[in-house]
Amino acid sequence: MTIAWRLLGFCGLWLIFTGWNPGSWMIGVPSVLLATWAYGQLVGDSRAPSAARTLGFVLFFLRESVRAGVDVASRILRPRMRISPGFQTYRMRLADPSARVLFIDSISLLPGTLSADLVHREEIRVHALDATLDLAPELADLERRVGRLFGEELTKEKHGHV
Amino acid sequence: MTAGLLLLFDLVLVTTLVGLAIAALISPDLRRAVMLFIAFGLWLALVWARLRAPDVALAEAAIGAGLGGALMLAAARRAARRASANGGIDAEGGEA
Amino acid sequence: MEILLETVSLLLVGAGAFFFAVGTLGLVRLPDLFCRLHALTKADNLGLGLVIAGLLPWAADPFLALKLVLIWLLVMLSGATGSYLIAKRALRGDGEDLLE
Amino acid sequence: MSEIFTAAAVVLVLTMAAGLVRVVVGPTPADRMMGVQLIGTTGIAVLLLLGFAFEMPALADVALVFALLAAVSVTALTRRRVGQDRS
Repeated sequence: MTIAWRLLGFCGLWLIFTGWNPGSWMIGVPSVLLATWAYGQLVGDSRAPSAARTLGFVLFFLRESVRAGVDVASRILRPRMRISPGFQTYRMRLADPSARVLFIDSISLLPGTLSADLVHREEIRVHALDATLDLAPELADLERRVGRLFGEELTKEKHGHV
Repeated sequence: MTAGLLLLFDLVLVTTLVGLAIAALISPDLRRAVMLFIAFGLWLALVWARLRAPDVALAEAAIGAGLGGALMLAAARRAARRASANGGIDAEGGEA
Repeated sequence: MEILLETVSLLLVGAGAFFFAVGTLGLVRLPDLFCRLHALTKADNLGLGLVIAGLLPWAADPFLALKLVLIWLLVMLSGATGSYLIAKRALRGDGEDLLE
Repeated sequence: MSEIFTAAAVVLVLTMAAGLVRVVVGPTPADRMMGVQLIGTTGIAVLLLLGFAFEMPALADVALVFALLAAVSVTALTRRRVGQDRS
């Protein structure tokens, strides 16, 4: 079942690249098969998120990236820049590999935070433009949303600030 | 209106392109020269796009800046390593 | 209707150009490598997203529109992953030719 | 509409030229690479704007290559140091 979805996805991708051109499938079919095989080799089995949840996450993500851009712009544009950079550590609880990658990448697009390093498979070192604030609640919220996207329910209490 | 804008666009593009080429040529540090070369390749691709030649721009971006840049980066790294092994005096890239 | 679309498009592209300019300013102005990464990832992704959003209504066919969205997704993915890689190597100091 | 797109492209090329300062002064190769990435991202926007101003959709393909290229050059730069040289 997952194989069929991946095949369909790569076919769609090829369609986007080349437009509606039947001749292009001479190269397209082998490429799609190769890409599906390579994807299966690289990425283990991971639950596919549902469409409704993906839409919800995309909306949240767009809102957050606008907030992040405005935040960084307002900090840079002050004559005396309002920054006190530093590092904080956050303990990640997600288990699904795709969810972990998505979480680490999304941190970098969230306001004021940048994922810098992953230690011992669960501790993320986060660089913040304003390290005087406690980042843990916001990161825990993002983590819960990413977890829900991949069908992994995280409890609300004891978000892991180290 | 558009013609004037395009003239301005061309002026900025050409001035910076020549500046980048000179900076890449006279740079004493090899890796800096490679970085400038990658930037030069991207810039040249923009010039080809401006001249309405998307196929040439495609080739320039993929081969000139991408593949060429990555290979030259590896070559500069190897040169620096050899220079530091030789005492770091002779080769120009050897800042050791 | 046409006028409305043009105005929205103009505003979006203008805002995108503004965020690109801010990203460049941040890259030149901010004091250290990690802060510059912040400016690079966030301001540029938002700028590109706004420019693409402004261009979308003028796309001739749906495939082109989808291609634009795909470009934005790719830039976000490579931007976030690239900044993670640079920050990690810089933090651990074991990048082969990052810092010297 | 194409005047607006061209004007935006001019503004973006000017910011790209300003970003070149970071490529030239460094101080570390990582900073230079960030300057190159900035040029890549802004260049994508310029290419798309030009493509719409000139009505040449093929320029979107060039923009796609730019996007892939940024990933390649960053990965080439962030190789981990292997044991043999200077500890």
